[in-house]
Parts: sequence; C-alpha cells; structure tokens
Amino acid sequence: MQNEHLTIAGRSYPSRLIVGTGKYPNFDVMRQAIEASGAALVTVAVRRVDLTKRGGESLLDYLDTHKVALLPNTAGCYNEEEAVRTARLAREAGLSDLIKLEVIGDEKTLFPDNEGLLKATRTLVKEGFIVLPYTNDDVVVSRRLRDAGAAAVMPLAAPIGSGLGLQNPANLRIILEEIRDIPVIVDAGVGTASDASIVMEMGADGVLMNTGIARARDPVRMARAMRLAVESGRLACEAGRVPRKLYASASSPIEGTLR
Amino acid sequence: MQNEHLTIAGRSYPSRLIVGTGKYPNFDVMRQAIEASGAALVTVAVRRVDLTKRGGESLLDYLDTHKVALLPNTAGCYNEEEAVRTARLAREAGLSDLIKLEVIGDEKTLFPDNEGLLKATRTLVKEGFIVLPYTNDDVVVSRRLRDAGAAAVMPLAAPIGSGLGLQNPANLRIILEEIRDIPVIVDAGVGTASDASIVMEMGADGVLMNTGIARARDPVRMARAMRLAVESGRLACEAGRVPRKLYASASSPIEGTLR
Amino acid sequence: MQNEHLTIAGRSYPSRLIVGTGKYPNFDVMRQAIEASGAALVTVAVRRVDLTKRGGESLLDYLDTHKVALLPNTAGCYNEEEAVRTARLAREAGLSDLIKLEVIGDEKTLFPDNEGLLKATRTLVKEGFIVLPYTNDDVVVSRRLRDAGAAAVMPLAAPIGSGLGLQNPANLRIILEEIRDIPVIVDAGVGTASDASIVMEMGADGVLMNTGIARARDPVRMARAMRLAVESGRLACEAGRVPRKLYASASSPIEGTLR
Amino acid sequence: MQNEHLTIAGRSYPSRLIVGTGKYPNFDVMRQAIEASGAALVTVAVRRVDLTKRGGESLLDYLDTHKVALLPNTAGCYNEEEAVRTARLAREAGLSDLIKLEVIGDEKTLFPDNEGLLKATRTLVKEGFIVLPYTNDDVVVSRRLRDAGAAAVMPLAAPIGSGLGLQNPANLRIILEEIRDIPVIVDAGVGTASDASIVMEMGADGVLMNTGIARARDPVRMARAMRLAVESGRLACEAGRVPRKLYASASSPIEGTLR
Amino acid sequence: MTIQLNGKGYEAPTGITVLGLLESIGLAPGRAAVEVNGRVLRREDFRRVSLAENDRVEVVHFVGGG
Amino acid sequence: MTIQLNGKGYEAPTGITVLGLLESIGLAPGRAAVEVNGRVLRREDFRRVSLAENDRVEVVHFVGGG
Amino acid sequence: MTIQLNGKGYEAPTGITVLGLLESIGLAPGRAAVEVNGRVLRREDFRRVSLAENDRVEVVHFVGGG
Amino acid sequence: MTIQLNGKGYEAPTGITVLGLLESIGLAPGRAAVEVNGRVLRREDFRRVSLAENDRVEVVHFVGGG
Repeated sequence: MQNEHLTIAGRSYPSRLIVGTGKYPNFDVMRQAIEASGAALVTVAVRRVDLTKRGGESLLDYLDTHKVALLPNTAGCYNEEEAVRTARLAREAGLSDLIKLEVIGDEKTLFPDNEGLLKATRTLVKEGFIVLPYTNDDVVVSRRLRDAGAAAVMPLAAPIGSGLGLQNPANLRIILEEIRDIPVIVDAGVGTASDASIVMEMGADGVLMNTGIARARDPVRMARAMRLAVESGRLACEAGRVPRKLYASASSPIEGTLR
Repeated sequence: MQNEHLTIAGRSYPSRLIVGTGKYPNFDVMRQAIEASGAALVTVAVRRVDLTKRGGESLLDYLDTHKVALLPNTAGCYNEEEAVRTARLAREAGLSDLIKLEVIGDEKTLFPDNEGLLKATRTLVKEGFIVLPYTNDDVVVSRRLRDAGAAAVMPLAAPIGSGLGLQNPANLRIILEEIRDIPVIVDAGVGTASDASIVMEMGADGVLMNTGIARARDPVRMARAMRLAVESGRLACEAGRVPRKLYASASSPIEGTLR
Repeated sequence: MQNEHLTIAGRSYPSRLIVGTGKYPNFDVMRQAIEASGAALVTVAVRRVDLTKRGGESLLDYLDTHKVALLPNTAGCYNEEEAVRTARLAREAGLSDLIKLEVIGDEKTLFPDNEGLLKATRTLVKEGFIVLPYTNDDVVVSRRLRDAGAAAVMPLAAPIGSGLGLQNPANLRIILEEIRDIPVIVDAGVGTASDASIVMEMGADGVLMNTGIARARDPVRMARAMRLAVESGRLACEAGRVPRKLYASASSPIEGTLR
Repeated sequence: MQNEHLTIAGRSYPSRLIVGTGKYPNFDVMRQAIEASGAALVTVAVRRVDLTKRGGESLLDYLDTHKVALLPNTAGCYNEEEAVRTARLAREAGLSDLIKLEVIGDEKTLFPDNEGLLKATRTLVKEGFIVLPYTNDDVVVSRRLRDAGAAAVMPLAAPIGSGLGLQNPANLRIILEEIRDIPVIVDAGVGTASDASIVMEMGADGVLMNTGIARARDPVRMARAMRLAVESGRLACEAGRVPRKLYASASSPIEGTLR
Repeated sequence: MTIQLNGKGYEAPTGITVLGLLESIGLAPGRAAVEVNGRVLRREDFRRVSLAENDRVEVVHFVGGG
Repeated sequence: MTIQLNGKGYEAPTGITVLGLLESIGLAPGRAAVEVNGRVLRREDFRRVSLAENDRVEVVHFVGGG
Repeated sequence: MTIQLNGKGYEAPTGITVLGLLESIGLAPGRAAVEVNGRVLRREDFRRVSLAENDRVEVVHFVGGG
Repeated sequence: MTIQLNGKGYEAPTGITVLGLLESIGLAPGRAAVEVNGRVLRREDFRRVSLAENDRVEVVHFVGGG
C-alpha cells in the first residue's frame, strides 16, 4: 500500500479524497472547501444551460483546473441511453475521458440500476472512456464491472446524501478482498470524518463525497476534517492495527510496583 | 470549541492527544512515535529501580521534556493507599503535580475501583496534585470526581489494551453533556484511528492511548494516523455534521437533466 | 398485520418460519427439528440420484408431507438455464408449482446473480410457477422481481450459512417500505434466535433458515428457539414498541416517595 | 443451564421474566399483560398512601398473589438511608424478604449510586433481606455486591425506560463470565422482544422490564412477545449457536447438481 | 391531638392506635406498612401501639412500579 | 444398449421404458423426476416413453437442502 | 427559423452555425457541449456545423454535482 | 549495616546518606524518587538524610507506561 496517491487508469492523483461541487451555500465556500479538502479530482454534473439566466457566474470560474481534474458524472440518468448520452456530452464539455457513471434505479434511494450500469459501462469502455461506476455493495456486480473494463468500482457506503456512514462492513470487506487490480473507491453516504477513516482503514483506495462536506454547518472546516480523516485512515490501514480482545492488557509493566 | 489546544488546570497543551510510553519494541521507536503523534503530554509509570540492571538505558534519555510534559500514572495500584503513595513518589521523581490516577478494581479488565478512586482523588487534590482520574463510563462517578476536584475526567472507551474502540456511545454522550467545566479525556481502548475520531467527534476534549500505537505493526505510522484522527475528529465536531437520513438526497441538481 | 399465517400466492401457511433440510447430523434429528420449528414449508434440493447407493434412506421418508409442504430450491445453479431446468425437474418430482429460485453469482459468498435471477423469474412465472426468489438486499432488484411476477421476495440477511444476522437494517427497512403487496421473507444469514426476531420486528413476513438450526449444537432445541423467536418478533412488531430515548424515564411514580 | 426456572436464594420461579406494574394505561390492561407475560415475580413500588383519594382501586386488587410473588423496589431513593427505610417498610407491607434495591445516583439517567448501593446491600443482607440490587454494567461493582451477599445482581442494559436495548455487550459478557454463583438478571432498558432475547442468548439468567411492555402500543401483545423472547433466547443459549463466518457455506449439497 | 401523617398535620383522637388510624383513613391493615417516628412497625403491633401528639407517622402501601 | 445416465454410461435393455429404468435402479417413480435429452418428462409419461441408444437421461430426486 | 433548443422553441437566423448560436446565447464555446438531433458534436465542429429548421439542439455545461 | 532496599536486604556503609546510596547504585539523583520508612523524601533532602540499620528504602524512577 502506498499512502498518498490514488492511481486510476495509469494516472496518479495526489489525494485519495474526491469531492463533489453540489449543494454548497455558494461558489466561494465551495472553492475554499475544495482547497481545504486537498482533493485532486472533483465531480461535476452535466446540465442544460439555463437560457433564462444569462451571464451569471459559472461553476468553472471557481475551479482551478490546473490543480483539480474534473470528473463529470451522469447523475440523474435512469437508463443506459441517458447515461451514455450524458457521458458523451461530458467528454466534449470537459475534453477528458473520465466519467463517473451513474445509472439510477430508484428515486428515493438513488440506488443504482446495476443491469443498466453494466451495459453503459461496456458501451463507454469501448468508446475509450475511463469509467468509474457508482454501484452498491454487491461483489457480483463489482466483479462484472471490473471485467467490463471499469477503471475503478465505486460502491456506496449508504444512500447518497444520507450521512449514515458505512452500513454493511461485511460486504465492503468482501469487495475489497475480491477486487484487487483496480481501485475501490467508496462513493456516497459518508456523514462525518470517522465514516471516511473507517472505510480507508478497511483498505479502500479512496473516498468520494459531496453532501457530507457541502451541507455541514461549516463546510470548509469539514473539508479539512475529511482530508485528515482520509489520510489518517490510510495510514492506520498501512500501520496495521492491534487485534481486538475482550479483556485488558496492561500498558504499564506489572513488575516493580510498590506493594 | 477551540481546535488545537487542550487546557488542563489552566495549562494549555498544543495537542489533544496524550500518548503512553509502554510496550514499544524499543526506546527509539517510542521516541519517533511520540514525535509523530505530536503529543505534548506523555504518560509514564513509576516503578522500583531494578538494582540488577545498572547503567542501562533510561526512558528519560528518549523523552525530550522540553517538548513533552510528563504525566506519571499510578498503574498497577489496587487501592487508595498504593495510589496515593505512588503519586507522591511520582511528584518527587518528576517535580510536577500532574498525576494520572488509576485505582484498579479488577485484574482481568483493569476496570477502576471507583470508590478507592474517589478517595484517592480527594486526598491528592488536598495535597495540591492536578488529578486526572482514569475511570469507567459512569456519569455518577464522573460527576463526583469533578466535585472532588479532579482536573479532568478520563472515562475509558473499552478495556485498557483491548483495542475495541468505544463500546457505549450513549454513556459517553451522557458524560459529555454533564461534565462541561473540566475536560473529558477518553482514556483506554482505542484500537485504530477511527476509534479516536469517533470520540472526538462526539465532543471529547482529548484522547489518551498507548497500546493502539505501541503495538501496531508500524507504531510510528500509527502515531501519525492517530494525530490526524484526533485533529480530524475535533474539526468534524466543530464543523457540525449533516443529519442522518434513511433515504437519499441528490448531490447533483434534478433540474436540467436530459430526458 | 395478522400474526400467525404466512400467505403466499393465495395459499396460507400456519407458520412464518420456513426451514431447510440440509446439513443435519442425521435424518432423525432433522425430523424432530422440523417438528419443533413448527414450520409448514420446508426447502429441499434437487440432485441426481446417486446410482452407487441403492436402497438407502430417503429424505422423504422423514418428512410428513401432510403437515409440511415442500419448497424445492435451485441451489447450486449459476445461470438462468440451470435454474429453469432444475425448477422444471423439481415440479415433476414434487408435483407442486412452488420454487425457491436461486441463481448464484459467486461461489464464496453465494450472493445472487440478480440479472440471471430476473430472467429466470420471468421464464418460470410464464410457466405457471410460484416463484420465491432468493436475492440480496437491493430494493431496485426486489421491485423488479415483484414486477416480474415473483410471489414473494426473499432478501438475505447475510451470506448463506454465515450466521452473521442482519447486516444492513437500513436496506431491509427500505425494502419493507417499498414491497407491500407480496411477502418479504428474509432468507439466509440467521445465526441465532434474536437474528430472527429482529427482522420480524422490522416487519418481515417470514424467515427462511437452514444452517442456523441444523448446525447448532442442539438442532432440535434451536428449532424451538427459532419458532418462538419468529412468533415473538411478529408479536412485538404488531404490539408497537416504545420509542428509544437517550435518557431515563422512571417506571415507578415520583410522587409519594419518602424523603 | 436449565431452561424454565429462575432460582433466587433457593426459591424457584417458573419464569425467567420479571415484570413491573407501573405506567400501564390502567389496572385491567396491567393484569392482562402480566398474565400474558407469564411472569412469576412482579415489581411494585412503595409510596405514601394518598389521603385525598379514599376508596379508590388498589394495585393489589389486580394482582393474583397466589400466582405471582411481589418484588418491592426502592425506586426513587437517592441514598442508603432512604433505601433501607423503604425496604423495611416494604417488608412489612408485603410480608416478604425480597427487595429490588435501587439507590439512584442521577435524576436524568437514573443510574445507580454504587457506593450507596453497596452499603445498603450490606445493611439489608444483615437484616435478613433477599437483596436484588439494580446496578450498572460494572463487573467490579457486581463482584462486590455478590461478596456483600446479594442474592442476584441486576445490571442494566440501558437507562431505565430508554428502550435502547443492550448498549455494552462486552461489559455484560464480562459480568456473565465473572458472576457464576448467583443469577445475573438484566434490569432496565429493554425496548422490544429481541432486546430480551439478545441478553438471554448471552447467558443472562433473567430479564426485568416495565416500560417496554407497559408503554407499548398494545401492552398485552408485547407482554406475550416478551415471554416468548425470553424463552427463545434461553433456548438458543442452551442450544449453542453456529459460529459467525464472513463467507457463505452452502446449505444444499454441492455434489449431484446438474451441469 | 395533631400528628404528622405522611408529612402533613392530621387531627386524630388522643390515644388512637395505629390500627385505629388505618381504619379512620379507610385502609385495610393487611395492605399498609407504618413507620412511627422513624421506626417501622411490625404489622402485629398495629393494634398495640398508640400514637401521641406530634408523632411523625408514615403510612405507605404498594403502587405500580418497575 | 448404452445410455448416458446421470452423466455416465449405463447398460440398459434395448427399448426399456423410463419406468423400467427407474425400477431397475430401485427407485420409486413417485419420488423421482426424469429428463431425457434435455426435456423434462411428466410423471405420467414414464410408462410410455422408451429410451434409445445414447439417450442422455437425468434422474433426480429431493435431498436435504436450504 | 425555429429550432428546438433545450426542449423549447427558439428563433434563430437561418443557417446559423452552432458557434453562432452559442455566441447569441452568451456562452463561451469552451465551456459547453452540444448535441444536434441526438448526435454529440466535437468542439472543433462548432464553427462548421449549420443548423436547420426544427433541429433539436441540446446545449449543456457543467454545474455543481456530486 | 543492612537496609531493606526495594524489598531486599542491601549492605551499605553505616551512616550513608540517601544521595550516597543513589550514587552507590549508579543512579542520577534527578531521576529517582525515594521513600524511607513509608515517607517520601523531597529531592533537596537526599543530601541531608542519613540512613540507619533496617531502614526500609524504596527507590523508584519512571519507566514506560500508559
């Protein structure tokens, strides 16, 4: 395990934390939070230009694309066709092959439609995209995504924006044991710093989050917390934790006490 | 909440992490780990000099007491008298009034004897000690320790050296709501980085640990992880986490999707 | 909610507990355990007759099919074709349309291949089967199985035979809120009695288990425990539990105490 | 382990469930719930007679003391003296030596004052009482209560009336391993049926509850659920559960599948 | 005479026994316990013990509790 | 003639029916299901259907499973 | 002529190029992607491609998202 | 003379001071604490206090602990 860099499809990013750009109080807070997070990859959504609002500020005015690479998503797509179409538009808008692929299967949970996701992954891989699919914690699906050419798999910790933290450690552990040749990036559901360290300690290669930072009371401070949490969790994973025991083990020597 | 400093009895320490000095592979690893941890307070035990081993290396040769203050403990004491006697010797050995007070009630769990602990606290407070009592997660006892003049209360997360992490979040939450005038420092049971961030996120003022670092596969790296975890947890506490919800909340806007 | 009966495809079974017939020490223990469990539906597997072992005892000698209905499974099938073929054979062997449909996607976890499962469900529903598909805790898949005509959905609590109990309560809760017109039967992963009551309390319509009973030290006693656990969980669900609170609420009146 | 009877100080009670008599909608529901619970011991509080309400119904009119024995408590007592005085009055009121001893140390949590509890236990044991002390989950205190002559120890699962269920399984496990000569009865905090089965499965000798039944939407039904839960948990404990594993273990044979 | 009954002043006939007091307040003696001036009485003594001016008397019984 | 029975070669009299086969291997017809060349037979056809050289025959029954 | 721009009717000069359209709606061409009749255009083609009556045109850009 | 040093008999010159004792066992006085007959000494008294036959002396220092 190497600490600081996250390598996706041969490109190395100097942070294991990927952050979103949605739901901030304003663009300025977003800019500061992204800087505090240390993220080198930031997700963006693809949406129709609103013709009724001309000349307003644009997201890209607040992102220093020399420092952070854009990772467009296909959020809001409910089938293969929409997702593929959105990915193609994203490629032209950003001049990059990276795509965070979402094919949503349910409006209330925003859980993925894994069947559509697999099809879209196959199509986009053939077109040369670097596909990072958002999926749930199903090792069967993760393996198929990998076999379909995904550059990483991105299982959720909990529903998008729920802030629940990792709901099924057993399933994540199983995925981490099975998927060893491409990164496993936990995407969605992180609510606070320890939620991020927990998945990094288990061996995840990275964490992607948006709401947990953007909707915190103080997003910039939470971004710093998340940065440290991801680093901390990674270090702890590498350092090899002590085993768990039901009973105590003294830290101070037993010999030489006064009696 | 102020982030970086931990104030005990009017003295300010530039780290919220307190680390022990026991159970390291050797003194050199200990020295490096303490430095990596950023701790400003380190615990030491008081033991009889071993007359059969003259001229060996001494713990203090490896501690830079200009950078870290010593916090002697009364580990291994099973009643008030032993603990008070050990505290008095510690004061002469270290020329400082700080004492981590342990009165142990059970050999297998190293859980405290709270009755003896309270008595020893009262005695030592009268003698001018700054008493930091190690106790369990019982709010009734914590309040009495505070009322007896303890400079902080130090409830355990789990048995000493067990690495189990916080076992009873409800009890810690109750203590944190009740004890607001002196620091609450979680002492014992931390196994990995997220264990430390979890208690800091809940509002603990500090964390004390030994085994979690000293017995990690790579203690120096784990020390760094713990430093970041404590900072991260504190920041997250201050930043105000998002609420937990069962269902999802989209991070990307719903308007403007292609359909 | 009605307590005792489980209704599947218009047929009513006088127990909400479904038990397996595999992995018992011997047929006699199995027979006693099934009786102790009170189950009205028992699963069986379909396997080639072993021509080298003539005249041995047969499973059916130990099942009183006047008391329990057989629910053949397609365990061991790794694709739609195998599962459909096995289901058809099962129908002829048992002269019943009930089928517990398994399409396995992974040997180590025995997690389902949901894509194959959906296809096999559609095929078998057309052929008149009453299809009870074993699946994971993915609400998107559960809804599609229902829409494909499944007579129930059977999400797992944890991997088959793992004994871990419910790993993701949030996901089960979501499925229970969404799937209201056909039964939700939790299948697999139950390790002890409380694991069964927990899912029943959440509102599951039934529980299916095998290893938890068959491999207990005393299978007959565990079968009785499971029977009571399912009844108990169902009753508690209907009775409406008290809300959770962090602080106490006295059970004895405060007025009239001696002071 | 013997299933059905709970033996305290040489007397045998035909149920491991002890229930309270407070907080019911009315006496009639209470009477039915107690009957449904199967309890053989019911707790009652000791309070001043209200001189302004003459001739009203009395609790005892609704308790069949041929079927259930009374276990008076010292709820609401905040020190040794109050508790001892209340116990002595209870003995005269009920003509029985049984006392559920409570010495409360905190109004919000109703957590015990263990120091006062120990003193009161010693006093009452000398006076011939059969003392069942309500305490927290501290093995050091439990051992001292036993050594002081308590007839059982009654650690809490969670704050009285909180409905949180067992908060610290490690601490209960430690108590159960240490206290083997007198019963360990889990008292307080049970919210629903599985909460009761969980502690019974761990090896508790009994469970005492009040709010969980009395304040359920349907107390009588919840009482029945609790009765089955206690029996179920006890049976599961005796039956010896399967070990937990991360991965699956097939219930159906692997040989003989169609391929 | 006036006694302190359950914390409040109470007028009772001079020399009344505990049993008499219980009857006067409508309480079956088999369901109450009585403390006089801090000392708990045995039930068989209710008939025998007379109360005096200013006695502090507590009369308790069982109520619902957990 | 030789048929493939449950994946292995098996010698059977020419023209044997499925019912005859089941009897010859000691199996009650009410407890087995039979597939011949990939097609599942109805139980009432066991008596009627004759097997031919090289037929692939699967005979299955219920065993313990979960 | 009328085109369908982002799902709504939009009046544009006959024969306008995609680049012209972007300019007319005040959008920097480097920050938008354009789909015409379901086909995504390469950015270097914005100058070259002219629009015709009833063309369905989608103009998208990046917004905040997660 | 013989003193009890850390629980064991120890031969020391008659009238030795605590400081002398520490030197004889090779211990820097700044790193030890000393108890004589159950009373903890101030460090500044090491030079002044002489030991007598059978004195119970405890010499402690800091070691690694948690």
